[in-house]
Amino acid sequence: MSSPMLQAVDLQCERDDRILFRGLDFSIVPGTVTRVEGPNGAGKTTLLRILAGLNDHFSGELLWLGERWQSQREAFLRNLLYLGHRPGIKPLLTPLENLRALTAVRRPVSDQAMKQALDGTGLQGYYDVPCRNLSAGQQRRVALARLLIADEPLWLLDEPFTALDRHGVAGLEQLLLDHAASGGAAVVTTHHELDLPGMARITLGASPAGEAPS
Amino acid sequence: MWQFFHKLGSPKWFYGIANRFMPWLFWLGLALLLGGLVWGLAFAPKDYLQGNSYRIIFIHVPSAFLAQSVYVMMAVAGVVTLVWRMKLADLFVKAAAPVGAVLTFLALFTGAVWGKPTWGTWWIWDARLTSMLILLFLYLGVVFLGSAISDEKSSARAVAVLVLVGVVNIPIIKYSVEWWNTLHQPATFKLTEKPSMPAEMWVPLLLSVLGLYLLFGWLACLRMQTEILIRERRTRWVKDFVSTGGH
Amino acid sequence: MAFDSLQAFWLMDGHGPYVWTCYGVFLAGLVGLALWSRHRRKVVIREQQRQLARDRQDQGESTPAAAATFSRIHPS
Amino acid sequence: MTARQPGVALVTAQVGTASAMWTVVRRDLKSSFRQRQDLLNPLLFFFMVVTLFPLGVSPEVSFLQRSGSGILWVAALLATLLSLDHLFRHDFDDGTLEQMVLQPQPLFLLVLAKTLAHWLVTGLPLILLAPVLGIMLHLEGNSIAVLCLTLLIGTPVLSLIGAIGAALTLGLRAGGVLLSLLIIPLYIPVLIFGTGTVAAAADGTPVGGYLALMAAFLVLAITLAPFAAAAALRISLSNS
Repeated sequence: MSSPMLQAVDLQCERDDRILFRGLDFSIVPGTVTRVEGPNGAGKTTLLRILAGLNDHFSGELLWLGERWQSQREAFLRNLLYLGHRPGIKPLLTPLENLRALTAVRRPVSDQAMKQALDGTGLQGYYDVPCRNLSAGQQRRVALARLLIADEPLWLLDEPFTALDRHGVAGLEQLLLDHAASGGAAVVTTHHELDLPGMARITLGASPAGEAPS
Repeated sequence: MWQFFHKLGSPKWFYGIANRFMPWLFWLGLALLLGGLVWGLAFAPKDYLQGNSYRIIFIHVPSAFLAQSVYVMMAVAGVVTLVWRMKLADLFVKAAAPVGAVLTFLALFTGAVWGKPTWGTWWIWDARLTSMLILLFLYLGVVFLGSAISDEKSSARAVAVLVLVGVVNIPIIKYSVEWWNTLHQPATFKLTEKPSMPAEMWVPLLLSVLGLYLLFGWLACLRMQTEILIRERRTRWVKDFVSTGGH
Repeated sequence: MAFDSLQAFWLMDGHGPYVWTCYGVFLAGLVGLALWSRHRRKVVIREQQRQLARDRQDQGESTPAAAATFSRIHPS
Repeated sequence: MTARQPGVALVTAQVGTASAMWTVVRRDLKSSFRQRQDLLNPLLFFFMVVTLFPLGVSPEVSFLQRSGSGILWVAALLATLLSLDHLFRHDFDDGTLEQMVLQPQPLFLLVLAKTLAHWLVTGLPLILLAPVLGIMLHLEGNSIAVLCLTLLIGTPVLSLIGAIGAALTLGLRAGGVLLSLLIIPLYIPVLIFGTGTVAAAADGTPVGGYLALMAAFLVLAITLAPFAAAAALRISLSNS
């Protein structure tokens, strides 16, 4: 197995006087999809936010390519794509404008490619409709279109399957496999029964000790 | 009678009727307004006190007059909305509010420009101007509330309530402003009240008021049609209407 | 005509700027209002025509999302 | 330890900070102009607050001339305060803020860009409306010009300081009121020098020194406030 992209050493997180997890160790290696699982309130979203660097209420170490994360923040952020529960889609802007604003700060992508990405998620014909007029599933697809043109190797996706229909779920599963096959890594939280070949798991809240059997 | 009332509430029926009346409203209104304005500008005699600046009256008075009566119309429509739930009434409130706001602004602006040569100042805080300014605020409140609530039905009801609250308040505002004005010494500049206006002055004034009324009717119909298209977009007839070109 | 000449009509004994500004703003306001209202109706109709076209397109395909391939795009 | 293995294609390309800032400004302006009402709200509030003074105190020309600049400044300050709640709130709600924090460019510069966009849609219109209100309050031409100049220097300071408060109170339930309580004390120096400059101009004393001092406030705010606001944003996001 190749050396890990992201490594967590002895993570512990406490929230509202409750220990969400402690002694959590895991590695995210290139070419894998990792599913974070656990019951509601187990801290799946919190873990993802900690990994992305959005939440610093934790103790333990996070290593990016074997070095401390804090020391190379910029390189880490450049290689990270995080899609939160609220994925950063402005309701007043159109899908194309949203996509443009989200990608333009990372790398220039042609409008042509962005339209292809929107087509790829089934949004052809909706380029110019303000996102607030789209359904929840369509808004989710706008956010996911970003993944189609992403070149970041590490994806952190919080509930990406929400509001998607059956076709969308199948498409996204295939996309995750493609991403892993091309050497990327994805960490996914989901309520949906996700079982991809070669998928790793991080289980939270199952045992009181919060150990992570995989 | 109820049959007619029911029909009047039908947006589809109104759309057709409006289409028939609108050219008349527009051309007649335009002719009257332009006739009145040209008469007032070029042919009416000069005022012996104010000189030629009084000619602003031919646009100031119609704007101010309409600004106030549009609010009253909106209030009536508001009552109809709340009591009878008639669709067209709340459409009218939404369609008329921006027009009323523009007219109020025009009345204020022309009043200010008129004030400069007459009183020597652009603005004085006298009762009439201040009430007009407050009317503008009320209008803008209606416009903003209408566009802030995205659900069409509740937006219409909320706007109707606000209009009614405003209309109850208008006399109170007017009297309190007048009282405030007498409290602080009354304005030193006062428009001389003339007992009678010669016919060469009030006839063009009447023409332009009538013309502006008709043009307001045209604008209201046009804007109500737009509102109808938005509100009824899921109905069969609007879909048919739109797909056949929308004329 | 209440004025002797066009010149006098334009100047209005020195009150010309006030009077003409007022008439200008008034007419601009009304014309603007009219054009804006017409334009809005046109925009609404056009928007709904597009919406109808999209609905028809969606109905044409068996499932709306069937076209979604979710295949990656590699912009050069 | 091998930092790069053949499997991973790391991203090395980067987008410059200036172009990232420009993207932020453009997106915010576009969003604002789609919701034009939000643009007009502070402006109308400004107008109404000014109207209250002749009604509440006195419509006398001498009084209005004397206190006009103070009235306008207080009203502009309150209008800015009113608009601050929106500065990060929408972005917070739809997740744009998280994406901004995760951009590789320095966060404080992105915050500066957001504040600039905020000033363009709230502060600048106030300055454009101020002369009209100045005339209604019977200010003299010279005073109005100086007033607009002080607003031009002062309102960006209000936006910048306000950004700190907005970032700190983000995600709190009573955020709006708390924001005012936090920020008003910090606004006092700007208010004092803003109105002081206009008063000096009305007395006929030179105002260059006052303006230079206000410009110094602005420079200080531009250099320090974005750092504080960026730090506050991280804290607020960490708690959500």
